[in-house]
Amino acid sequence: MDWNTLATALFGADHGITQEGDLLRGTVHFDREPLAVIGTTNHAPIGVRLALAQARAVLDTIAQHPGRPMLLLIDTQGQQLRRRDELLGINRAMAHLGMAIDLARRRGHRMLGLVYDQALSGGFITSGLIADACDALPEAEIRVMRIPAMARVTKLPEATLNALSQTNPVFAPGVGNYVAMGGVRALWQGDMPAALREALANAPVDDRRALDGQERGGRRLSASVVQRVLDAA
Amino acid sequence: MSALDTAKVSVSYAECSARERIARLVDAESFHEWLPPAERVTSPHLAQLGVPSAFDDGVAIGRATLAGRPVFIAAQEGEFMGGGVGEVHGAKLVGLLRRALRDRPDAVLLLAESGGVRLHEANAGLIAVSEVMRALLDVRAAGIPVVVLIGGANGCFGGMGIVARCADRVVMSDMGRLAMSGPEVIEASHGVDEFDSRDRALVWRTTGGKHRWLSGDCDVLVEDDVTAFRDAAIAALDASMPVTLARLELEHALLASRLRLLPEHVAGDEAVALWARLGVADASRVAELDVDAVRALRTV
Amino acid sequence: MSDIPAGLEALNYSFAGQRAAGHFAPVLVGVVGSGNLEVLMEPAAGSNCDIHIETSARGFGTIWEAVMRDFHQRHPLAGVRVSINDMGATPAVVSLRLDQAVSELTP
Amino acid sequence: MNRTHWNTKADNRAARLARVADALGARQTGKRVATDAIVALLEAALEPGDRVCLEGNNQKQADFLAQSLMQVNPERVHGLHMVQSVLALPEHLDVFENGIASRLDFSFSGPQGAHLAKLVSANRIEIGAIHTYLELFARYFVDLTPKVALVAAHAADAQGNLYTGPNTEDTPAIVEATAFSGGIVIAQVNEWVDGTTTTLPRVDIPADWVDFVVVAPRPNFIEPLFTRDPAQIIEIQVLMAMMAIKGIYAEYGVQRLNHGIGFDTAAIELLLPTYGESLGLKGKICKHWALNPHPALIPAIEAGWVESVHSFGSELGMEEYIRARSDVFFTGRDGSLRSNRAFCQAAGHYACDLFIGSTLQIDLDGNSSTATLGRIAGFGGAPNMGADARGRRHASPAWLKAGREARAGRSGAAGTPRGQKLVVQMVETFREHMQPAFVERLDAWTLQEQANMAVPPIMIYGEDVTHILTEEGIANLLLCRSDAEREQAIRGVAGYTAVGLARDRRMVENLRDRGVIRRPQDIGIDAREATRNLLAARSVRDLVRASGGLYNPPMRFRHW
Repeated sequence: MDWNTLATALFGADHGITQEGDLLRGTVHFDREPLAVIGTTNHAPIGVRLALAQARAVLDTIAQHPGRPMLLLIDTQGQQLRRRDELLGINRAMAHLGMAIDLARRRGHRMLGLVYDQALSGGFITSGLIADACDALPEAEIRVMRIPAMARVTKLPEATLNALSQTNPVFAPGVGNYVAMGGVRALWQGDMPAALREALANAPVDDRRALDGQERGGRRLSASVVQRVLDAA
Repeated sequence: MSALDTAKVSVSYAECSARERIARLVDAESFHEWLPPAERVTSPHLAQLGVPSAFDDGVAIGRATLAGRPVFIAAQEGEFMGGGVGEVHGAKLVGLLRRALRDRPDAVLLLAESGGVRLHEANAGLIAVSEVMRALLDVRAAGIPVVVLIGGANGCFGGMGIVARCADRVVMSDMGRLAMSGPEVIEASHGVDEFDSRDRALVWRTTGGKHRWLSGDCDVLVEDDVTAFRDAAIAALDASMPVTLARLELEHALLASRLRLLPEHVAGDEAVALWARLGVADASRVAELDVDAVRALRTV
Repeated sequence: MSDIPAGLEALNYSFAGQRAAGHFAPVLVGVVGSGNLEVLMEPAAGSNCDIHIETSARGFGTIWEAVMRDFHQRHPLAGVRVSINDMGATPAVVSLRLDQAVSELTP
Repeated sequence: MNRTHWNTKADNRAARLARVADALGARQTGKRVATDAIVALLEAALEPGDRVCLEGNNQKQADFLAQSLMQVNPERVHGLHMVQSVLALPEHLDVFENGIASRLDFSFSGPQGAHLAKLVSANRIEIGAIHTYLELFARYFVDLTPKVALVAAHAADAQGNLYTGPNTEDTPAIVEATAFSGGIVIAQVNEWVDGTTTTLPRVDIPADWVDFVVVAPRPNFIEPLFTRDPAQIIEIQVLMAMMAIKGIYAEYGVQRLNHGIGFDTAAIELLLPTYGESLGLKGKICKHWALNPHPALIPAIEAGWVESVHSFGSELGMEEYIRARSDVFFTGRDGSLRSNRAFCQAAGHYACDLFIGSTLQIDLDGNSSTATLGRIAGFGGAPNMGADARGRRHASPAWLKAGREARAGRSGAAGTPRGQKLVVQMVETFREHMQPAFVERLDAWTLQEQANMAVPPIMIYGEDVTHILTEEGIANLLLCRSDAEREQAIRGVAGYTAVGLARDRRMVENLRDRGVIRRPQDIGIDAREATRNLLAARSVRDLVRASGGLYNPPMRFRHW
């Protein structure tokens, strides 16, 4: 979904979110409470610059508006694949964004991620995936790698991978797979404001994705392995 | 052959397996492993793809003592699936970190060697890495230092490259690499002119320990030597640095100024240009200098 | 790699042992990397040496059997369970890892 | 024959030079030809059907001249007979695709082997013969003399003197054969020195052997072929290296030797200052080498093991190290290495007591070959290194001992006392992906049928092989007295390959009792001691350190 369509559906036509390049930023009012919106569009590759821009917005909100909830709108083709970004420490910039979001949570900000278009691996691991919860629109696309590329890397036939992906959500692209594995908490369908309202009210503050994955049957081992480590003699 | 053994004072960290690294890093015989190989907590996903599993899913975790003090430790095995994080591998790391939050050791040591998410179980791996980040930041917030040590031949890439930068302290050897996307991935995506992955010197200038030291991306630069890593780990036992707004503002200023420091287009080598602009003396000679000499050049 | 069909091959061998290994802490040697393998040795009830192999290189059962037979001839252990995860190691590397594992057995 | 005119070659040469002068005009100054005039030069100097040596070495490539030859008009220049040692570049075969060349005599085709096989099966190329290096150089002076030589050097001066730099390689042999038989020598160089402000460091090829010099737009291509990263040496290779040192070098007292390229032999080089030292072998073995400047030899050189190294070619990154170790290497007055493939091949053949190298396949007769289906590769220098020198007359302890073992109990011609060169094939029983090194039938036989060759492309004949060394043991073929014994000796070290599994166990144990087959434990080696810790350098960086910073490895090997 186009970000503006989504924003209008959630916050009305005068939502006040602006786009600067690939960056989305603004303060909206939802149920008469202020809500900071930070995100990207145009399937933006997240490089050092864009990671820092998002971190700036998060840090500003922490400093100027203690406790204000933040909604992270996600549309990214993944991390910027450039040598220059690696040289400049793209991993550090990503970590910085993630730590800013994590700090906001610790200081009482409600942090929600929403994949409204597409999300690839490194592009959202330190935004949506590090928020209190990451939700998605049903038509969103989430993946680490497409199956043809995965076939090249794993040296396995595409047909084999396609067949396996029918029964195992663990490597095939698809928002449904992420829901089953607990990576995505819920899909927003129908009434968008109601979905946001539900998320603001119910998203957990602690990380229960492994438990969700176990309950939903998409990631059966993670929670039990964590527990085994906790219980090990 | 005893003459040989005594002559050989240094043991290469890069050459050691994950388990050898643990054994040599912590106090002798002090490592107690959780979910050891005999428990066969293995990946349920690899066999269907024709890949053999490893009895520890590529990571050994447990408790030990370091200079007599209790620590938790994890070591990724870079030779197994490139150290890639899968469902079980990731859950073992998360479990270790959660347990650290509960049991409060003096530090958590993460001997990272990983290409990031294990593509054979990519979705689970991606979520798992983000769970590791959150669990790590919980431990860090509790005042327990998390120390990441990087010196394996496979480097520390992808999600683990981000995890490393979430830690209280990063120790690297000059053989170590710390970055996000591997050079092969960038070359495949943007061509050999963007990143010639076979130019290993270029790869190291872009991602290697010396660069990370000069740019401040690692906190300690050591020789490729297990004892040097052990010493650095001991020195980090009290290095807790909880994340605060002030600290993140400093971090932001550093990263933003670095971004401004390097123009989009520079003549000559970009790494050398960046070092020079950081004020590193003799920037063009960094590649040939040894660790001691490079250690003295840091300006940040 | 493309000539190797997908899927693992599992192989099992059992030999009647002569030298009781007794109780020992499980031993792991080697790493599951290209051309390498890991060998896990554990104490087991009974007087056999039971060997379980999972390998990505299919179709080499005859060679594995000969390698294991020779190993058991060198070390006729009883009451031992040997588990192997293999990623195309040569017989020489397999034999070396097995011998390394035996040399680490400490009661 | 009533011959009255005896100087047709000189007349022909004069005619060619006149044609060139005509075609180039002002673009020629003395011997110097403008870079953009190179195609015109070639079209004027060459005649259809000429025998041409386009210098393609193991390392150094006359790449600019190769590219330029591709651009000549095939209507003027065609049907050339190429005589060159190595086909390394795509252009070396492209000239056959467009008809500029039609016939080929060569030694080694390396990376172009598959392309060559395709051209042969499509009848686009006629192969005269596949030679060893020395054999091809010899034929340059008999019946394959080049009419035109296209060679590469580092720099030239105004007179046309050439400085080749460390990679002299084939150039002297090629130029001598061409220049002294009425031929024409054209050189590409990287630099031009003016003789006053800049001069040649030394003269490798004198000016009056050279006709034309052209400055290439890019330095000639050189590949590092002999660098083996010690990080990739595995324990099994360490074990085999221990067996070579203790079970062969020490036994025979091998002082003068040649090593093939590979991780197995690199492991031997790296074990000399550690394992070799612990056996007290320093000064007793491995003093004189016919060898490219292997970086892996640095620790042994630094530990004082090595008295001399003469080289076929050079190796990138070793320049400063060689310069600083002129007692060991053959260097010019300028301090840089002087290599010479022809002389080093002769040295390896006649003056070395041992060759050790690897192969892809060995059969039950001990014949070995690197030939694989679908490729016509040739063997370069290996057959000269890996062959007994039947013309050798000087004695050495190693040579005599091998000869005694081979001849003991024999009579007549076979028992006539003489020595024998040690020729060792060192292979792991399985290569990567479980390819067996031992086979009932070499692929060479099938390749012979496919490519219609007179004889199968065997690299080293079983008759010349004295030892086969695998991780399972050493088979001393000198001690075998029948084909059956020889077969079982080979099966007895062939491990778990089908060939090895089909051994006659009783006969193999008998051979072991006689010392024909020796296991590691038979020579006092505990396989568990074979760890990488024995390597004097375990990484390229260790080599740099061992060299005191003088070794400057190519970028692709710098992991720091």
